Amino acid sequence: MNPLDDFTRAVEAVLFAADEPLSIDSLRAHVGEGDVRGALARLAEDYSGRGINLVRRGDRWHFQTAGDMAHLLRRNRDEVRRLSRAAIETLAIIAYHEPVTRADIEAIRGVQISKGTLDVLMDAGWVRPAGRREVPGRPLTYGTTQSFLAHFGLESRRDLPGIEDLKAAGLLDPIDLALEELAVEKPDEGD
Amino acid sequence: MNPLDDFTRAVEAVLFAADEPLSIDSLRAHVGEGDVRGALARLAEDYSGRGINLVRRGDRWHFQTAGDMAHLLRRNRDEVRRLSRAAIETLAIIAYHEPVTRADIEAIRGVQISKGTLDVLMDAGWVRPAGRREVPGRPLTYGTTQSFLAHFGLESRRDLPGIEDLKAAGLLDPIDLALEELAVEKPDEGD
Amino acid sequence: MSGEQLTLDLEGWEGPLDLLLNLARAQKVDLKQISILALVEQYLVYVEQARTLKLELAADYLVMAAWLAYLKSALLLPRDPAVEPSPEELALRLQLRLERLSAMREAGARLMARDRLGRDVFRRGAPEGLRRVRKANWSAGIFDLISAYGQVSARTRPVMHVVHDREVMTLEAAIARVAALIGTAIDWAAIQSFLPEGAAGSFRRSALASSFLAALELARQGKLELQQRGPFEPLYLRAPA
Repeated sequence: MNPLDDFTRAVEAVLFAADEPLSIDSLRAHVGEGDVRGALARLAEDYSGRGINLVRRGDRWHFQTAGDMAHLLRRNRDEVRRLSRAAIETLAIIAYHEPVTRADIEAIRGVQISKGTLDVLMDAGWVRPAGRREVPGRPLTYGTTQSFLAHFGLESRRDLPGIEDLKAAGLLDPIDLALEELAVEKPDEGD
Repeated sequence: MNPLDDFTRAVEAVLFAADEPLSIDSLRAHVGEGDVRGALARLAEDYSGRGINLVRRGDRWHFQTAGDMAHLLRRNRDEVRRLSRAAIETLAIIAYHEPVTRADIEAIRGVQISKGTLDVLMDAGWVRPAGRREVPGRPLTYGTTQSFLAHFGLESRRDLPGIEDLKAAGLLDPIDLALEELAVEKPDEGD
Repeated sequence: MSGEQLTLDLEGWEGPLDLLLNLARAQKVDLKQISILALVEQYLVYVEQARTLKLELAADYLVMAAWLAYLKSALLLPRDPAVEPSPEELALRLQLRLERLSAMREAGARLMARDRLGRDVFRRGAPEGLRRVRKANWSAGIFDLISAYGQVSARTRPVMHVVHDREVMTLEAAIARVAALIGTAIDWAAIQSFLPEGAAGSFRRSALASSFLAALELARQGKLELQQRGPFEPLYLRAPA
């Protein structure tokens, strides 16, 4: 790439870091006095024929992926979904106590789990059925998967911090989440 | 800017569009077969000297603004948390000595780790449990993460400032080992 | 006295080692060349000053002071080869610890001074995002996982209530006792005489209450008779005539 003067580099950096298209005035507010138009023209030319282009929309400028590369991306972004509190707690209980039945999980959490919670964890590929327990009713037990370990960067379940470690890390301080939790979580509608 | 082949353009486009650093494998999942490493090398060179640089952090790559543009872009909002002195030292000890146990950290600092110190570092995503040490009690060890490298602009732990000097000076060795070394330097009276 | 340099800012220290390191740095030499004796002296003066100012020193500062005082005398006295480890080794150990803490403190400062992502350097502000290969992309980190477990444990771990072992006499025991004793009582006897010998305090009160209920029950069964002259008067028991 051809060397750039620092003013043009600054315009380039500001456009890149901006979270919305920028007008010439707002660019100038960041980079100070200078030939903003000239810098934009230079950048637009530099980036023509690259994987990303500098484009003008109305009076604002921004970088965008080259049109012919769109098939590699998807326009409406696949949003990363965060696990609900109920799901993360359920996952933690399964990881620490596996194999566990649903009743075990409910006993430890002190709240019923809704049907969708385990579905989400299985959908994510982190939890799997792990056989039935040989007691009356033969309830299904659950355990974690290889991809659970991979996702959380664990070699084995033994790498999970124990209760003493959690206490030392300040993670056992009671937090008033219990009530919140009860209010948020809907009662189980059965399956 | 110099014209690019479509494969390198594709790697460039995907890296720009990504909202997190990408490994070579995940790049390949998007752009298909081809010389991903070669394309990365080409792009890194193209962008050196621009307002944006392609950087490697651990085994992942991303574009970021050039360091000398910091004065134009610096944000002093709450995005970067202020760490306590205890947290900074603890982070340094984990990074330079990893994997380390809590006892190791306390031995170096000469004080107990207060609750919340490790908690803050883990919450920031810079520190993670890194397996147990196979000694009595099997204490949990801690290590740094990919986002630690990304946040502090390190290609790998070898880039930690001064780590080679510290190693050479024996300052990363336990004290008992250092004492033995010193004893060996003296004439040995046989065994 | 070399005390004029001392500023007694105890809030700032993170423990005795931290204080020692700061004192050592005031010697303005490489930690390898540090004079441990001078350092020990400075620390002891510091702690002594804090004491005369009646500042409250945490116990570990005093423990360190005691240890350093021992080290000082060991370094000054003629060497006793039987004492292991030698005072020189102890001094060396202290110096090595200071070097290590100092190295990490500097490393931390250098780390913090780097161009940090989100403060000095930035990723793209508005990335288009990528198509996910996986159907759903659930996000959770190891910290989410273990802190969730911490919270579940903190919330549901049984709280232990310790009930002091109170001595009581149960109603069953009182019935058995009164029933057994009433046969030997020829005449009216006050209820207090049915209580176990030596009963005192809360046990006596418990035994009295239970024996009273036992007497009512046994009277109902026709196994004894009760007599009381008036409210709050002594209560007498005897076997049925």
